[in-house]
Amino acid sequence: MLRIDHPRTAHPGIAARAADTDTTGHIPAQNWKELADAGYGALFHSDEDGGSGADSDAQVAAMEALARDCPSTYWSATVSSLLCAKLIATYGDSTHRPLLHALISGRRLAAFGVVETAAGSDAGTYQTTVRPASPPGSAGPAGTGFTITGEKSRITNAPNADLAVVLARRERAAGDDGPDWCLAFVDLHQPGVHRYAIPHMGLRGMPWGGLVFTDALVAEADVIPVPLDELSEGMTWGWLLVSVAAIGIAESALAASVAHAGSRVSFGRPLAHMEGVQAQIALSRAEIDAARLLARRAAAERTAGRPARSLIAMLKIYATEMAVGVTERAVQIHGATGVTAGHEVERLYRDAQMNVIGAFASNRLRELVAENLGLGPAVYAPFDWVRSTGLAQDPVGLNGPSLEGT
Amino acid sequence: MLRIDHPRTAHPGIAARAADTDTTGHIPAQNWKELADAGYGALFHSDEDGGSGADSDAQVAAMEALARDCPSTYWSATVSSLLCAKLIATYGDSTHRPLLHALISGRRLAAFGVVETAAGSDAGTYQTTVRPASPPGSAGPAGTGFTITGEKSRITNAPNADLAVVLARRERAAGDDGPDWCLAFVDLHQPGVHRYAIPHMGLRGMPWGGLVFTDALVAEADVIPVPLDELSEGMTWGWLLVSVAAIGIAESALAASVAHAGSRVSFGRPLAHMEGVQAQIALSRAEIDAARLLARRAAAERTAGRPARSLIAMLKIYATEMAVGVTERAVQIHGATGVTAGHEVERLYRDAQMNVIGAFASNRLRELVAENLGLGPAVYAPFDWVRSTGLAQDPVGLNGPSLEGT
Amino acid sequence: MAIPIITAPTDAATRLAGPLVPLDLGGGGLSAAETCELLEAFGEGSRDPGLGLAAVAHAVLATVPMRAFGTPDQRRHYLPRMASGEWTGAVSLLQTQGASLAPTVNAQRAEKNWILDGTVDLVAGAPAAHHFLVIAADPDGERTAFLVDRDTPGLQVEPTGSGAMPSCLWGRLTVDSCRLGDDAVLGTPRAAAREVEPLLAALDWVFTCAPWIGVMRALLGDAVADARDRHRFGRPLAHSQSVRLDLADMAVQCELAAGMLHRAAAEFDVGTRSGARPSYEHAATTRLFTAAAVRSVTAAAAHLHSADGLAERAHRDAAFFAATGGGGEVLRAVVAASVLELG
Amino acid sequence: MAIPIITAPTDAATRLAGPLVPLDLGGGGLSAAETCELLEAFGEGSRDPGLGLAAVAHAVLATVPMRAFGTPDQRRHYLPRMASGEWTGAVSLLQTQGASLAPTVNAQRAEKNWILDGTVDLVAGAPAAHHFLVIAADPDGERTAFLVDRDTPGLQVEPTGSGAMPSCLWGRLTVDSCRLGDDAVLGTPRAAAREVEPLLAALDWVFTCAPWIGVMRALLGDAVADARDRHRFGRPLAHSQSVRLDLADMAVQCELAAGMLHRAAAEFDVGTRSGARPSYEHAATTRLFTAAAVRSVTAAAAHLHSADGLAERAHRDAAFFAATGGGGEVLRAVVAASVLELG
Repeated sequence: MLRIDHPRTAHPGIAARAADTDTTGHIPAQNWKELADAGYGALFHSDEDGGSGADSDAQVAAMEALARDCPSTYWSATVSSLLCAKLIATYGDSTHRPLLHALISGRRLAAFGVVETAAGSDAGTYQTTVRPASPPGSAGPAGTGFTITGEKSRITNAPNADLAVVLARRERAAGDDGPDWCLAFVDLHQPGVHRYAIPHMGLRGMPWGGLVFTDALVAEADVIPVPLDELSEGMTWGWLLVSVAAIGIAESALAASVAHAGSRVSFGRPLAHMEGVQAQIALSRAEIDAARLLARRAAAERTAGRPARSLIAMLKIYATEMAVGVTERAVQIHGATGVTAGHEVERLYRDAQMNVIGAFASNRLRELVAENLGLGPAVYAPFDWVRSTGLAQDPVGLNGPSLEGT
Repeated sequence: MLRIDHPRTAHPGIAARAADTDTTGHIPAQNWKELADAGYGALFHSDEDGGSGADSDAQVAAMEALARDCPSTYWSATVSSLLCAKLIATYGDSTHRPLLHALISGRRLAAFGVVETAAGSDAGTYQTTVRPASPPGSAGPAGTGFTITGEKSRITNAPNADLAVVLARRERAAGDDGPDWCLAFVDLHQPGVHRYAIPHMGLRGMPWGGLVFTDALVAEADVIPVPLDELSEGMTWGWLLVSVAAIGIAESALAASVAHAGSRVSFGRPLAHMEGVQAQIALSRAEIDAARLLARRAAAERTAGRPARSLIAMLKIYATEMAVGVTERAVQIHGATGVTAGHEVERLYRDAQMNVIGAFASNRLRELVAENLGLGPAVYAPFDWVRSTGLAQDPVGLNGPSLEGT
Repeated sequence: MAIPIITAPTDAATRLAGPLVPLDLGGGGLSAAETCELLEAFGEGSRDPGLGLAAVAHAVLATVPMRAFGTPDQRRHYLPRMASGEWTGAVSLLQTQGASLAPTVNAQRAEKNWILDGTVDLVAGAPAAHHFLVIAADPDGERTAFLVDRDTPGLQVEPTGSGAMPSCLWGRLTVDSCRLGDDAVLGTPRAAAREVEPLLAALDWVFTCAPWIGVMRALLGDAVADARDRHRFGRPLAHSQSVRLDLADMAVQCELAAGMLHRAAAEFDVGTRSGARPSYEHAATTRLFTAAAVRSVTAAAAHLHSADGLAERAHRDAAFFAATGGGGEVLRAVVAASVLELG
Repeated sequence: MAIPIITAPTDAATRLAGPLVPLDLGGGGLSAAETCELLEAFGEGSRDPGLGLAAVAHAVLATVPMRAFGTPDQRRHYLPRMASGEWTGAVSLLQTQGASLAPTVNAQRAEKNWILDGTVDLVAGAPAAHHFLVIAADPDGERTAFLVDRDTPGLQVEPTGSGAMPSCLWGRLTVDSCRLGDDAVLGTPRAAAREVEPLLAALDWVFTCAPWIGVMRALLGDAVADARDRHRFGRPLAHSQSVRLDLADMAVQCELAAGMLHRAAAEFDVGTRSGARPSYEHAATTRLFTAAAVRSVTAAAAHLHSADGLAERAHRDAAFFAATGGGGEVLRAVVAASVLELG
């Protein structure tokens, strides 16, 4: 019999510590050591970038396996060694090799600073700006570097990362007609950096919070002008990361449900013999498979360097909402056990919702898919078209206006 | 314009402390004082029972208003002053008048001890037993009272209640052909009682945990033989309680969504102008209304003493699952804000799931509704009917068995 | 329109033809709530969503605007014959949603007359109708409601087929330089947007749900009977937990939708007593919720093979029901407009 | 069965008639994966779920069991003519789900013959078929697969109407003391439960999804075109966010279902190379998922009025699709049996 099996646990130690990681809100050092020993980060990168060059199926399998073991650890590690490292590999140059290797090997941890406090994923509202450390023509020595000022919020790894890859505006000198935006690789161990943690419902072990830059220094080589459009292709690594997190969480929730259904006896029979439970399990099985198959296909396209933005957007929409449904079913199958703090399913239920919120929200991605279907870009108009139609007004009753107020 | 408005906040102080109540896992004393001052518990009881005899619409409105203000406080207070007090009013006698008044006025707090650790709502597995303090014929003075032994778990108010209404088996003397079951009103401030708390995902302010009775004493008048069947009608007060909690939670989540959508600007326009957000809000509005209308109808039937078991079961199924959907939409509308610990919507999302689990689970209730539709009682058979049909076997591939294993 | 209206005016036919016509005009004098119950029972008994819609189109959509906004002459002229079933009134389901769709009939003022030109499709009951309620737009976009008799010169009625609800006979109306006097105007000229249109929308949203409540109950009854009779895996379907859970959910949806309907219908009665207005939000949420309930109940029932094919027909008609009344897009926008205080 | 099979054997017809018949027997020699692509394209191009099902019934359900379990004589006799479109094979959709429904045809051993009695309904392609794949049960319940030619004495074929999928011609088969030799047995006698039945079930679950993938793509294409052309509230539908979100979800469902289908189909090919068996769990989850996807895509499309009525037909046929292949109850039980290691 042929079975392309879904990944089982790959890091038993990390899995065993997952509940504690959630409770304490802290990823144990031993987790990092085990990931480094396993060469987790290297899988995502080619030999020439210092990786081990796994194929895309193996990458997705490794990601899912870690997500199953501990979603918080997965998020933290993968944001750094996949998303941030890919951005550095793509936009950096040879001077960034040591940095890249440090992230891939897990010696250093990176955060990806995009979102600001004003309005989620709407770049138009972002204020963080990179400017020359000494403005050209000022008293100081020109051209020795840049400073960055602004606040990034709701950033994975912000509280403890060594480095941030930051999306920022560029203050351009006259005659500089390069892009309005840049990526800045910012050392977070310096005086101009303040950080804070934000407590969060799920993925509690994952460090999350804000970075406040006040004239923090950035070396000239670490400021890379990038058009915003182009960067959005790089962000699809993030969507893929989130999608696989959702799939791993859903698979863990299903595994727990199967185990519980097989052992829990109610009214004289194991839950597994109840069709209501079977229906929930069968549906979860089908939905997770559908998401995983799309994830493999999307990852293969993305890894091969083909445009996969719409496909990965579809994946992110489906996989994250699917996982919420699957964990919800798992809680129901577990009954009160499933809402007891410290139980795996209780944790997975909280974790699942984080993936829907993380990176671009579902409806933003649906808009992107719609545009790709040929519907043109989203066209906004103020919502003022209902009342003029004669709808949205209370009608008269049966006897008409004559009796009103009587 | 006619609007039968849904209840707004009734207890601003309790609402203002709701986030703290969740964080600390403790209901402030001030909440109890304000509820007592408002005469909350009295609403559910007739004048002759010491209540204020509100009509059923007013009862539901008061319940929902408190559930909107603080779901944890609502659960704790309503389990005691509605569910437990109704059981005492129904099954107790004049000697229990002081007890009833104490619960109604909020001077004492009660827990309803039903579920045991072995298997949720399957009474067949329950072990807790009431027996004569001194078996007839033994050395001690006969007939002076009873003892209770056993463990009840996942009980609201267990950690801090003054009194428990406990479902227990009766150890019957020869010749006693009364029911196998009884309700015992057990004073929890005595040496034979041990209690523990169980941390839980949502409704964190609600005390929840277990009661361990080891030959705890119960007065003779406080042990009331009751047939199990009959008791199930009493439990519908609990289902109603849970359903209204769900409706209040959903209404609060919708109110928060409407406020957020009106104020949050993304891509240059308030969220409220986005059709995707409008669709979620319209759907939530319709679903909450549907649940509330059914709740009012069911409560009117129940309060009038008419059989309403199937109707309340339908309500519990729908309202609790509806609230999970509504809070999920609220989290999505809020984005990252909605998963930040301490935010109202983050709390409501966790709270909503507790109602699905609380009291009878949804599928158990669906079985009850199905039976009421005329499908007969649930008939269990081991799940062994698939394989013999020729299904559930891996088929051969295109070339049939001839090439297998080559 | 068919059976309930066109048959000889028996008591039953009269009851269904004119429940909302006042007693002194020969009608049933029922309240809105009672009319809903009647329509629910008709849907359950007839097992035909199309006939139910036909009854609503005549007895509610064509009748109530005339009762509410008609002049005494209009009321005396039309309502008694509508109540007896002698005359049938018809309305287009494309004209019950205000101007959310662009108006397709133009009205021009010519001295003391109005000249109507245009076409209206999806007119429920058109082939057998005696008169039509038609909304037409001025050159400057203001809309007026007209009562157009079938024998008006320039009016053409053409029966149209329909994939869904075939027993509600459908037609297309063409008006070609159709000349009408002021006595054909229903309500205030150029004020349909605040008089007849909100009423028509709310009536459509609320009352078309009523026969469906009955149809859903019939589907549930069939499904219960079916589950007791049929076997799968050698066991009666009634022993199958998934069947039981599905039937329970069907029952829940029926109860919830009925509750929504009864609130919205009762507000039309409260209005008649207190002068307070029915809530358009409640009307729209009722339709939004009921359309979803109908979809889920018919989908659950669709794999059953009821004797007369009700499950198949209902599944087909449910899609039609969900798409009319403005469909989800209009209903969601209307509810959101109310809740968000925008729009 | 109609168009693709019954027309003169053009290239296209031949390709659709015998894609899975090996090249040396005159067929297309396609892999299972390639056949799925062909059927997807046929569904999208024909815009007709019924025709797609007709093609699957003949080219997959009637063909593959013969290819897999047929004797060399049976293969040489039937397959070349089936591949050319000269002969059509037919199968009842009530016999592709093992014995989850009680068998309706009995087989008695009489010396060297088998005597078949009984009736089978819902035979896809029956009116035009040359032969039938029929499963019959021994008195002791063991089941055997038979190839029954249309001209066999005692066999009667009666066309039956169908509300759904009308272009897949349907019929009822009655066998009355129908005498068959051992050469009519497909596979091992009394072993259908472990040979032909699991294969038929998996083929049904997987391959009937393929034309639907094409139909869903056609619906999506129509919906996109429609959103660009039509207006509501004076704005193009393509500007409506709810329309955009719905279309995005339709696209997502198409991609997901296609991914499920391609995995399950490919396993039939892996099997041909390595001897490994396709997974019944994957086959059942594919059908379970695709039926839900089809339901949601057709429901979303149902309020559109495509030129040829595809949206209406697809919505009607979707319910049929969801109810066959065992329907949700059988599929869920099968998947649960695998995942829970019970059943």
